[in-house]
This record gives sequence, C-alpha cells and structure tokens, in this order.
Amino acid sequence: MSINTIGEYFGVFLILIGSIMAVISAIGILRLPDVYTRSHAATKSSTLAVLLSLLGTFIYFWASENFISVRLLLGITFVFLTAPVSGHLITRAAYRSNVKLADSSTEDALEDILRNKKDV
Amino acid sequence: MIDTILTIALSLFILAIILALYRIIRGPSMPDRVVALDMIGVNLISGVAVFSVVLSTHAFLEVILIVGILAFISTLALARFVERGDIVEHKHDR
Amino acid sequence: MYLLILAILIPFIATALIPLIHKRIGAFHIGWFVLLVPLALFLIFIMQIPAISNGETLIQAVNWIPSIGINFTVYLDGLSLIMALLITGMGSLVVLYSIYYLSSSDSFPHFYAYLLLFMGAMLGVVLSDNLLVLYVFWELTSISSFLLIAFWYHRKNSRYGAQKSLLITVFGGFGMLAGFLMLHSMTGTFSIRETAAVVGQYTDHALFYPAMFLVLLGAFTKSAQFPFHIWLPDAMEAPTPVSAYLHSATMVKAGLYLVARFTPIFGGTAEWFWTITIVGLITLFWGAFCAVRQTDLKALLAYSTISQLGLIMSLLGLGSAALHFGDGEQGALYGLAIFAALFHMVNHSTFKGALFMVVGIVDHQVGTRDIRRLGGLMAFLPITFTFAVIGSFSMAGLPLLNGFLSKEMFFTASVNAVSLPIFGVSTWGLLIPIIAWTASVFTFVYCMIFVFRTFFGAPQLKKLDRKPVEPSIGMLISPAILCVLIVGLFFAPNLLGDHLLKPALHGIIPGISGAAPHISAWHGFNTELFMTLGIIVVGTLLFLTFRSWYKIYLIQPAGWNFTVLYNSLLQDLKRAANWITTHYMTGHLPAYFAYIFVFFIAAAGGALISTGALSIDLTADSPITTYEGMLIAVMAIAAISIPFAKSRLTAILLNGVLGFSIAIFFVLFRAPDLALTQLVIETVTTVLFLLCFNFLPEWKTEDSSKRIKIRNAVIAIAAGVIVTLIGLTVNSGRLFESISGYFEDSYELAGGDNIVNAILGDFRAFDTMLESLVLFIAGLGVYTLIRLKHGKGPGKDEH
Amino acid sequence: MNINDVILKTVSKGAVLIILTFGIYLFLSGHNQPGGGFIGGLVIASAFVLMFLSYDSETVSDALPIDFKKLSAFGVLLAMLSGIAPMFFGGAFLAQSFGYFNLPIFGKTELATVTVFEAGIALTVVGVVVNIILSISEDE
Amino acid sequence: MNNILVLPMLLPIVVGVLLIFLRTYGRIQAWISIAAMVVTAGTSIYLLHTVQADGILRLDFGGWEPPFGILFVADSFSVLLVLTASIVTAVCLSYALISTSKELQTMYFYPTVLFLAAGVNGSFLTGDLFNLFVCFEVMLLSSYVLLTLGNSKRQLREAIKYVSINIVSSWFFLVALAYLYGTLGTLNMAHAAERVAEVGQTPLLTTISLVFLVVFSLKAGLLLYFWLPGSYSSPPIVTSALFGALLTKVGVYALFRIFSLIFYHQPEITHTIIGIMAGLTLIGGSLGAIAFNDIRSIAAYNVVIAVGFMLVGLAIATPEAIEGSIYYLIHDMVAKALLFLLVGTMITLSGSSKMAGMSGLMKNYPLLGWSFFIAMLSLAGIPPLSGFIGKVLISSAAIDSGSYVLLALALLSSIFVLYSLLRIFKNCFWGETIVSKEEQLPLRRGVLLPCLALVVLTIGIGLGVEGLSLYVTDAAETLLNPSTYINAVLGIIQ
Amino acid sequence: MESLIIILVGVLTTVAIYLVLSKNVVRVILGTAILSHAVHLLILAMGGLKQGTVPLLGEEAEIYVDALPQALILTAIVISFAVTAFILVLAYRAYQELETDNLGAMRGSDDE
Repeated sequence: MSINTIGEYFGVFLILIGSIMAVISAIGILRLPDVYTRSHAATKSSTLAVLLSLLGTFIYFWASENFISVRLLLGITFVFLTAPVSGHLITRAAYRSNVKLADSSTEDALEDILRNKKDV
Repeated sequence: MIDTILTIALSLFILAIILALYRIIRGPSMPDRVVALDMIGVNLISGVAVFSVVLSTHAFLEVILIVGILAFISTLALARFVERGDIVEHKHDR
Repeated sequence: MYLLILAILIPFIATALIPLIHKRIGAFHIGWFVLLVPLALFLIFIMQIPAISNGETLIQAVNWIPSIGINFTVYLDGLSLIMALLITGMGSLVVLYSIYYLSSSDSFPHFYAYLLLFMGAMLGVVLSDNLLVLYVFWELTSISSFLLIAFWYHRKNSRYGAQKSLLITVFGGFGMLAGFLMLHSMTGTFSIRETAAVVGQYTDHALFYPAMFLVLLGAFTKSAQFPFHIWLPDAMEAPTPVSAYLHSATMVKAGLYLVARFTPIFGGTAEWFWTITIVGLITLFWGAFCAVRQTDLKALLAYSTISQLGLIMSLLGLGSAALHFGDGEQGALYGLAIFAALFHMVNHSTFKGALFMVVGIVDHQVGTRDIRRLGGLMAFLPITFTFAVIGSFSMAGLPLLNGFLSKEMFFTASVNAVSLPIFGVSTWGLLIPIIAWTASVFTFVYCMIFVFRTFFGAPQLKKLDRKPVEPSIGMLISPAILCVLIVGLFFAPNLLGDHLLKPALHGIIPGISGAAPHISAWHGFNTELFMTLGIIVVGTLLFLTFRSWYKIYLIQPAGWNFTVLYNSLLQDLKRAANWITTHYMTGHLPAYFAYIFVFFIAAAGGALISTGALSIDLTADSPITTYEGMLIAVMAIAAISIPFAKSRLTAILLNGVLGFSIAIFFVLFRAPDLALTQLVIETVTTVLFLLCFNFLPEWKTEDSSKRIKIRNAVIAIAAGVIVTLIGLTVNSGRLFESISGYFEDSYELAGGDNIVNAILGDFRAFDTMLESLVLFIAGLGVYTLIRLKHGKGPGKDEH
Repeated sequence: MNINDVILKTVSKGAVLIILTFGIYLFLSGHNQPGGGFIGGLVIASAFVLMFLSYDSETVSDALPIDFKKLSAFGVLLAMLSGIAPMFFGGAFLAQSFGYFNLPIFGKTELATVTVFEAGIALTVVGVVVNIILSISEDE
Repeated sequence: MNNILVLPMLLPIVVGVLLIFLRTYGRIQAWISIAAMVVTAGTSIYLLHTVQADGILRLDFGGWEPPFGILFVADSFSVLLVLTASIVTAVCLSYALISTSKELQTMYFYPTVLFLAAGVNGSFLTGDLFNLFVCFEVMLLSSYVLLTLGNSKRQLREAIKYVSINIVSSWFFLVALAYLYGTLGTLNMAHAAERVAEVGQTPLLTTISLVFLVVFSLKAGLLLYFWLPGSYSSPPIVTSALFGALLTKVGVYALFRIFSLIFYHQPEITHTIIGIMAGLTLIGGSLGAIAFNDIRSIAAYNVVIAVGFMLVGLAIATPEAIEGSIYYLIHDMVAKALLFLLVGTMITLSGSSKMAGMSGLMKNYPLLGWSFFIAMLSLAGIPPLSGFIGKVLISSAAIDSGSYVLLALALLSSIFVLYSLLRIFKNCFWGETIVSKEEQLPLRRGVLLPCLALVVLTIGIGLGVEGLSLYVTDAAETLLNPSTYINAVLGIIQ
Repeated sequence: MESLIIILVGVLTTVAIYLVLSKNVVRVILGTAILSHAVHLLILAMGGLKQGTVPLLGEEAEIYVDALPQALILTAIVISFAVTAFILVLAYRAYQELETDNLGAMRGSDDE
C-alpha cells in the first residue's frame, strides 16, 4: 500500500466520518426542542461535518493526483469564517422575532437587558 | 471499496438533507426553517465535494465555494427578513 | 383611346379638385363647376349612341394587378350605355337642382365631393368588365351613399339611416364578392364577358348555384328588394337631390343592372327565374302596399321606389326564361320582359326623379313633407303641381305618359308568363299577373294620394312654417326637363327602344334575334288594357274609401316588421355579444390560465392519444444510483410541500431548497457551469423575493371554493401528466443524434476547453448577447417601475 | 432599537474580498474551466448583494459611485461591439478569434477576443443585478 | 458575407443602448430613434431587392455553419415583414415625438421601443428555433416595460396578467423546444425541417407540433387571446399602436414559418386544428368587437379578428391563401397602427375612452375623422384599400379548397369589423358637437402627420398591389416549397 | 434515470401549474419560478443523460455529456431570472397602487 493509497483511504475515511456527523446533526435538528438548541446542531456539528468532508476531499485529491486545490482551501476558510456568523444571525433573529424558548429552558439571560433598552 | 464508501457517504449527506427538509416543512417557527436551510446548504457543500471525488474531477470545486458563499448570503438575507422584514436597510432608519 | 376609363376617372379627379377650387372661387357657387362634369360625360356617352346602336361594343383595358388577373377593363355595350346615360344625365339635372336646393349653411364642397365620388363609382360599376373592379366600385357607391345619407350627420336619423344602408349594402356586397370569387373559382377568369362565354360548361358545378344566390344577395340588397328593402326609407334622410339621384334613379338600379348583366351567365335556370321573379313580385306588392299608408311624402316615394324596383326585378326574372329557349319565337316572346324591364328602368328614373324634385320643392318652399299638414298647394305652386301630376300619373301607368307603355308591357309579360311551359310555372303561374295587378292597384292609390292630398283640398296654412310660393326658376328646370321626357317618351318610345334598348337586350340575351320588340301605345283591346282599366276603377274606389279600409294596416302588429327586426337584431346581437364576451373574458387571470392549460391538455393530450404517438420504452435509460434517487425525492417533497405552505417565507425556503437541489442535480449530471449559475441565480432570486416581500402582504390561504381547488388540481395534474408522457415518449423514441458532437472540437474551433462556454461565447454567442440584452431590459423595467410613480413624477435622477 | 452588527460587518469585509477575487477568477477561467462572463458577473454581483445585506443601501451607494444602469448599458455595448468589430475585418458578425502569444512573464498565453465579449456580459450582469437591488431597496 | 442582414436587429439595439446615455434629451432621443428605424427600413428594402436577385440570404453568426451556429435567414416573407415593421415603428415613433410626455421620454421610452423593434425584426429573421425564443424574449421584455411605462393602475393590473400569461407561454416554448431537441437533436429550423422530412412526420412529431401551436397561438392571440384586449387597451397610445401592429404578427409569422417549413406533413391534423381555431377566433373577436362601448376595447378586439383572418390563410395553405395572408399581414400592421393611433388621439382629445363621452368630433377635427373613416374601410376590407386584396385572395382560396365555413366566417367577420368601427365613427365623429370651437383642444399638426402617413400607406398598398406582388408571390412560393429554404440554409456556403 | 427525471418534471409542473392557477399574485410568481425549474430539468433530460464526463476538454475523456442543452439551459436560466425579477417588482408595485394581491380583485373589465 503506497502512501498515496493510504492518503486516499484517509480522505475517504474523513468523508465518511463527516457524513455520519451530518446525519447526527440532522437528527439533532429534528429532535432538539427549540430553535436555539437546534441551531447548535446546525452550526456546530454541521460545520464540523462539512469541514471534515472538505478536508477529506482535499486530502484525497492531494494523495491521488498530487493536486492541491486552492479553491478547496478557500472554501474551507470561507465556511469556517461564515458558519458562526450565520448561526449568530439566525438565533438573534429568532430571539428578536419573539420565538419562544423551549419549555425546558431555565433562564432567558437577555430578557432584562433588552427589555430595559426597549423602555429607553 | 472507496466507491462504496463514497456512495454511502453521499447517501448519508442527502439523508441529512431530507431530515432537514422535514424541519423546513414542519417549522414551527421561521428561524427553525432558516436554520434547517442553512444546514442543507452546508450538507450540499459536502455532497458536491464527495461527488467530485466520485467522478475524480476538479470541475466542481468552484461549486463548493459558491455554495458556501451563497448559503451564507441566503441565510443572512433570511435572518434579516425574519428579524426586520426589510433586508436592506436605510441609513435614516437607524 | 382610353375615353371610357377617363370617363370613370374624371369624377374622381374632380372630387380631388373640389377643395382646391372651393378655396379660390369665394362666393361663386361651386355647383356650377361640378355641373360641367356630368354634362361633359353625358355628351361623351351620347356620342357613343350611334356606334352602340349598330351593335358595336367598346373595350378598353389598363392593367391594375395583372398577377392575379384583376385588370381595369371597361366595356361599353347597350346596357352599360343606358346606365351611363342615366347616371350622367340624371347627374346633371340633380346637380343643377341642388344648386338651388341646398341652403347656404350646408357644406357644398362635401356635398359635391360625395356626389362626384358616387358618380365616378357608379360609372365604374356599369362600365367595368372585371368582376373585382366592379366590386370595388360597387362598394364605393355604398360608401358615397353612406356619406350622402349622413350629410346632415348631426341628425340622429341621418346617422341611423346611413349606418343601416351601409351595413345592409356592404353585407350584400360581401356576399356578392364571395359569389364572384366562386365564379372565378369555376371559370378561372374575372372577366364578365369571358365568364358568360364559358359558363355553360359549369352549370353542373357544385358552386354554380351558391355563386348565383350570393350574387343575387348583392343585387337584392343594393336594389332594396324584400326583405332588404328596409334601408331605403331611412336613406331618405339624405338631402332630396340625393334621394332623387342615388335612391331612385341610379344607385338602387345597380342591383338591377347586376341582375341584367348576369342574366347571360345564370339565366335560363329555374332557380334564377323563380328567385328573381318571386322576390321581385313580393317587393312590388309590399312596397306598393306600404307606400299607401305613409304620411311623409319622401317615405311614400321611397316605398314606391321599392315597389317599382321590385317590378323591374320581376320583369328581369320573367325575361330570363327566354334564355332557356334561345333563338326563336318563344325566346322573343319572353325576352320582351327584359325589354320592358329596361324600358321601365329608364321611365322610372324620369318620373321618380321628377317626383322627388317636386317633393324637394314642396319641402323647400313649405317647410314640411308631412301629408297631414299639406293640402291645397295647387293654388300656390301651380307649376310644381303640374310636374307632380305628370310624374305620378306616369307612375300610376296612365296613358299619354311613358309609364303607361312600360306598365302595359309589364302586364303583357306577366300574362305571357302564365303560359310558360317550363320551370313548373303552370301550377302557380296564374298568381304572377294577379299579384302584378293587385300591386298596381295600390300603386295607383298612392299616386293619387301623392297628388290629391298634397295639392288639393283645403290649404292648412296655419300648420305651415311659411307661406308657400313657387321656387326660383333654377329649381324648376330639372323637373321640367324630366316631365318633357316623360311625355316625349310616350310619343316617341322607339327612339329610345331602337337605339338603346335593343342593343342592350342583345347584350343580355345574346341568342335573341329576329322579332325585335317594338313599342306601340295602342295594342287593341287586350287583356293588358282591361287590366289597366280595372286598376283605374278599383284604384279610384279604394282612394275614395281609403279611410274605411285603412284598418287593414293595423293587422300587422307594430313590432312585426323588418325594421324592428333589424334594430332588435343589432341590439340583441350587441347584448348577446356583451353577455358572451364578459362571461369568458372575465379579466380573471386564473380563469385565463385554466383555459390555456385546458387547451394544451386537449390539443397535445388529444394528439398524443389519438395519433397513437404514445410509446414508452425505459430500456435505454441510464442506471440510477441511490443518492440520485434520494435527491429526486428531496426535490419532489420540497415541490409538493410548496402549495401547502402556510406562509410565503416557507414557500420561498422550499423553493430555495428546490433550486439548490437542482443545482446539485446539475452537478450530478456533469454540468458545473449550470450548477454555478443556478446557485447564484437561485440565491439572488431569493433575495429579490425577500426584498419584495417587504412591500407585499403575507399570503392568505386560498379562499377559493373546494370545487375550484379540485378543478385546478385536476387541470394541473392532467397537464403534468401530459408533459411527462410526451417527455417519456420522446425519451423512448429519439430519431436523430444531436448535432452537439460538433462542439466537442471546441478547442480547435474556438480555442476553449470548456465546451459549454465555447457554445455560449462563440458558437451561439448571439443568444448570449441577446440574453444579456434581455437582462438589461429587465433592469430598465424594474427601474422605471419603481421610479415612475403615478402622479409623482420621476424620482431623483442619478445618484 | 440599535442592533449591533459589528460581527457581521467584519466578516463581510473579508467575505466580499474573497467573493470578488473568486468572481474575477471565474470570469477569467471561463474559457477552459467552469465560469465565464455570466457566472463571473453573477458572483461579483452577489458580492455586492452581500454588501447591501451587511451595510445599508446608502453606504454602499456612496462607496460605489457608479451609475449601474450605465454600467450595464456599457456592458451590452461592449459585447455588441466585440461582435461588430470583425465585420470591419471582413468577418461575419460575432466572429471571434483567438491566438497564442508568448508574453514575457506569462509564457505562452491564449488571447481571445471572446474575452472582450465575456467582459461585456459580465458588466451587464453586475450592472443589472445591482441596479435591480438598488432600485428596490431605495423604494420608499 | 451578408453582414448587412443583422442590421435590422443590431441597429435598433445599438442605438437603443446608446440612447441610455442620452437619457435627459427627450427630443434628440426621438429623432435618433426615428432615424435608426428609417435606416432599418432602408436596409430592408435593399435586402428585399437582394433576395429577389440572389435568392435567400443567410448570415452565419461567427462564421459557424448551420446547423451548428446561429444564423439569420432572409427570404421575401421575413424581409417584407421586417420592412413593414420598421416603417410602422418609425411612424409610431414620430407620433411619440409629440404625444409622449417628457416623463416617459426620460424613462427610457425610446430605447425600449427600439429594443421591441429589434426583437420583432430578430424574430422575423432568425433561422434558429432557440434563437427565436430569445428574440421573443427580447420583444416580450420590452413589451412588459412599455406596457407598464406610466404605471397607471389599469396598466399595472393588466400588466400582471399579460406578463404572467407570457411567462407561461414562454415556458411552453421551452418545453416544445426540449421535446424537439430530444427527438430531432437539432435547433436549426432548416435542419429540423430536413430531418422531419427525412423520417416523415411521426405521430410524436405531430404532438410536438401541437405544443408549438399552443405557444405561438398564445403569442399570436389565436384562440388563446385572453390577454390581448386588456393589455392592448391600457398603455399609452404609441405603445398600444406598436403592440397592435407588431406583437401578434410575430406569433403569426412563427405559426406560418413552423407549420409551412417543419410541420407541414400532416395538414389534416395540424392545419385542421388551425382552421378551427381561426374560425373560433373570428367569432370571438367579432363578438368582442361589438360588445363594448369603450373604443380601446373595440380596437383591441379588432386585432383578434385580424389574427383569425390571417390564420384562415394558413389553414387553407394554398399558394393563393398564403399570398393573401401575407398581404393581409402587411396591411394589418399598417392599418392597426393607424387605428390605434387614431383611437388614442380621440381619447386624448375628448378625455374619455367611452363612446358616450365623445360626439361630433368631425366638426372640429375633420382630418382626423377622415383618417378614421379610411382606416375603418381599410380594415373592413373595402376596396381599393390595403385590406381588400388579402381578403379577396384568402376568400378565393377558401372557395377553391372548399372551406366554406371559414369563408363565411371570414366575410362575416368583415361585417363585424365594419359595424364595430362604424359605431365609433357614427357616435364619436358624427352627431352634435359637444365641445364648442373655443373649448376644443388644439390638435397639433405633428400628431396627425404620422396618421396621414399611414393613411397614404394603406391607400398606396391597396392601389399598388402589383408593385408588391412580385415579392409576395416569391414569399408564398418559398413558404410552400420548404426545400428552397432548406437548401439555402444547409447548402453550400455562399 | 431519464424517465425518473421526466416524472419529476411532471411533478414539478403539476405543482407549478396548481400554483399558477391560484388567485394570489405571489403564488402565481412562485409557480412560474417552479415552471422554469421544471423545464430546465426537462431540457437536460431531453439532451440525454449519457454517462459521459464533464464537458471540459481538459478532462481527457472519450465521451462528454451533451453540452448544447447545458448552454441552452444557461441562457434560459438567465432569462427566467430577468423575467422573475421584473414580475416580482411589478407585483409589489401593483400592490402599492391597487392595494390588493388578489387576482380576483384585479379583474377590471373591457368596458370601463
């Protein structure tokens, strides 16, 4: 088994892990009780899934064709950069559009601050 | 061997998409749906990446980046819409 | 020598010159200039008499549209010459009369322009040999008549009458056109002479009778035959000179001319004989019958004209039998009817023209035409009275006047017809003279009414607007000339008969020869004379007892006449049209879409099934992988959920999912460029949707009824199924390889590795260029839509 | 109600830069790789969209003092002219040509007139998309 | 190289785009665009002569041979239509010079009209089916913009319907193209025709042809004319005139082209359906024309009738019928533009589009009245105006082919045309003059000149048919002998 | 596979037509958007889904998928984008002026 083949397998392995991760986060998005918790599933584990698979692809191409794709690296950077922001934006939007927290939530930390602001 | 794994991986990604699609249809709230859409976008990125491995072509690497960019833009737009209704704001509104 | 063509063109040229002349001459009456035209033409045609009476004919031709056989061929024979003389002669008299008749408030240029237009058109009708050229002029006469009837267009009745006459005559004209075209289809020529020469071969042609009836439709409408006569009384809204000219002397004769002209073509058949005779007789009777009850002098004359036209028409019908016999005794016997028809046509023009002018004088001098307000005018208008007596007694068929001669000939013809051995005449033939006689009795009655109610009795000066006096001499010249003709023709009928009527007769019945008809005033004591005597006796009785039998007019219920029918036809048609149109043109977009899709389903689906195109073969399909199937499922689910989405945002999200999935689909099918474009476009579209949603309300759930929803669903499913089925069939039955193999050499051809891009930028760059233009126009459109606010003006221009 | 958009704005700056670079790359690589005038133009336009979303419309308009209608008109014109030009050299309308040149730095390089055409298309697309979004977002 | 062939489409586009930069100069824009259309018309006259001399011309864009590239093909039929369309556009533009408000002029009115003309001319000339779709879209997008330009409530309301229906019809177009490509593997019209002729028109191809029929019927307003009356009667005058003159004609042209070049092998199915549709269109249009008191609606339904009339010619498809239809097409472009311009002028003068709102216009505006009178007669096919010859030829062909029902409908529809317009003439021009001489709005000479130009044109076409007949005969011959066209396109490069 | 796509096209068409037939303007617009999706897929399927390689010559394969439909779809996508943008703006301008997004209230009549 050459180093290339190992590399290929490693890449594919990463991809597989990524895909499993994706399904898990999808289950999370189904099962978790409210939007705030679901956004965890969507942004955190999903991002991990995509990073894994992109990395896997990158490694695969590197290994099999000795091809270093700048675009892939750029893609990874981009996702890495923007995923948290979009997560942040959605949850903020959810909060501001008065989506209710799940019943099991114990505390709404922002409630007082925002309410005070509103009064001002 | 590799092909089988890749097919499985691809199927799993699409399964994830289907699950997210359920969330989009069901809601219940708008942000839920946006979250799910964001997730679909992210999974699509992975899907395209895997598929270019399957075909061993470089032709789709642009697509990966584009999906990343656009998923971000749509999520941003949707979030803005949910939040304010008006997605491009005016200075004097602020 | 293009004398004849010039003769047709001169009136048109003069029409064009009128506005120019009118501006130059100032106070001078333009009518005098106009008068030169018919006078000159009349002289031209008079000069043709010697040649024509020798049996010669004149033909002149100018090419118009030779490529389809429409040429400006004019043809002068006896029949045309009679008509041409009538047109120009009556034209001169009427122009002269009108110079004094019109009031200074009327627009002379318009009047004379229309009149000249008519004159030229009418000459064109009677002179042209080409069917389509004839039709051209035929319609022009309708139009000029329309304009003349509505000369005083500020009057409601004028407008009504004008519209009615135009609609009816143009309707007939279109029918006639179809008839002409059918003739052309049979014979291959538009020339009337050539058609007549070859038509014998086509009598069994399926189009022969349709063509005949359609041509007759044109003739009947133009000549105001029953039941199309209704436009003529309303046409009397025109100035009286016009009524005298168009609606009694010339234009209405165009139908008769047409029938005469086509007798060589269609004559000799039972259908032609019976149709024309019956319609003519009914018109004759009905016109005379209705004329009696009229209280307006012009209306009386209008019905009388209808009746007289019917008379001539029936004569033409009876005479057509001669064609069946051809040369010989019997031919000559029945051919006499045609001779009589031509003779009466001339006579009618003279006496009816005179009568109209009389009415015009009365109207002009007294201010009313209502019989109930008139009476005793004899003392005030003695000269006019004389004309009236001459004219109406001639019309009544009294001796010493030309009407007597032609009336006698009419009776002869009707009596002869009884013994006609063909066309099944024997059964009903006796009715012909009976109807003729009865109608003539009524004719007598209304002639008496015309004379006695107007000029005798106690004058009712209080009811009149002004004191009646004789008009200026100029107004009397024209009727005087006509009255001289009326009397003159009685004493020297054969001057006319030999020089004009005979050549015309030969033109109509080519086979006739030998026994040339000779007009004589005295035949001895025969049936005809007794019929005339009977008319005088019975007619006088009826006139005197008019009040006691007047009630028979009340038998006809008020709403039961053709004018009412015409009015209600138009109204009901409009109402029905409105009802129908507003019921399907609802302005409701979903309904329109439903029609469109139903049509698609019917057309494409119907064809798919009825032509047996449907065949589905799945074997050539490429294999399917799990993830492809799953992706298709994603798309299907996303799509199906859209209609059920409760909020528009959900729908847009689902649409976004759909769009993204399609992009991935493009990836799966190896179309990276497509995937890229689709992705960006989808996102930008979503952003646009969101931007616009800011200005739009949240969508409500459809408030359509369940029935409509089901209907929509059925339409949608059917359309979807058909799209699918055709697609599957196409997929199973590819006939040819695509041309796209060529593009695989794109590197050599266009210097590009990316085939799609090479197609877009090079092979099919034009599409791409236009596509960017489309995008550009859309951008402009969005900008103008937003910036151009109604009532606010454009927004600030540039940033 | 003041919303703090610092995170978004910061990230956007970077993202816009990446997108613009990528868009130009796509535009240039179109002849041999996926991309081309349309896609390049669209991606560049989407960078502007992102700017609109992250900032307010006035800021973006001030930062980009271009009349996008005229930009797009210029684009159409450019595409058209690249088609008209060959007509003056005896070629057919829209005839494109390409050649290989040895340039000092780049080595053997393909230069094709189609690039001018594509540039026209790209300008049109950018102009139109931005124009549409600008028009809508400036509507009161 | 026949590069000049692209000018009828390219020139309006280039000029239109350049006008964007002259936005604020309304009058200059107008004059430039008129000049552009005049040059276009001149070009098409030159092309018309060249076609007579050298046969069908073609221009392969980029030098790519058919069927691989896109090409423009000029035969007599298409060039005649291009010529007429260009002239009519030029006349309408000169009307716009005076009638259009400053506001619209600076809102890209002229560029959009030029784009519309370009789309129309392109549709007439293109020899590629997909390019036809694109040209249609150029035309349609321009028409959307023109239709909404002004933004009145009525315009917006009708525009929504018009745009939606046209989107759907464009969709049908793409569907049909997809099927055709799937079956024949080509997009070039001549190539497709050749391939269809090679295998014969299979049932599947007939079915596909019916999808095309749906598309072009929608565009032409053949039976599926629901969108037409509303959208033609709501925009400003010049736009209505352009729509009435040009838009449906493109659909009619496409029907003629497709069903005479490609799908002519099964006339008993396709042409029968066209005949039925034409008949129904005549009925529907006739009823619509007399149903309303709004003069714009009457004019719009007259467009419908004319479409039915022309398609009767296609349904019969004898040389005579096709010639008649071509004459009628040319006539109708001129006469409909005239009609809409006149109707628009009447509305401007009286401030109402209802018949009840006008009366006695003849007294104050005689020239307008006479123009209307002539337009009325011309549209009713009264000789010797331009509508006559087409009517005669179509009717004659109907007789020869035994289509008596169509004959009857065609002739009766003429009566309805006459009656509907006569009502306008009778009620609006005649009658008591409501407005006194002092109060009347002045009618500017510049408004009437374009109308008079069209009047002269309609009379000229009527009298000078012989001058046209050479071209029309050639056009009909080419249409009926697809091989001429196919050889010209697929034969050796000139 | 082709058949499956064509069936999918049918499903999309059905959904789209159902939307187009509704009374709400936004639904109609959405319907037209889906219609264009459907027809793009149809064109792709009609080109035949040969299992070739991406139509990039650098890929050095024997067969390429049919590139022509791809080019056509690209054109069609852009055009449908242009139209969608226009009708969207039209819809909201109509709403501003007419104050309804219900087509039932936008009937108007020929006789006004």
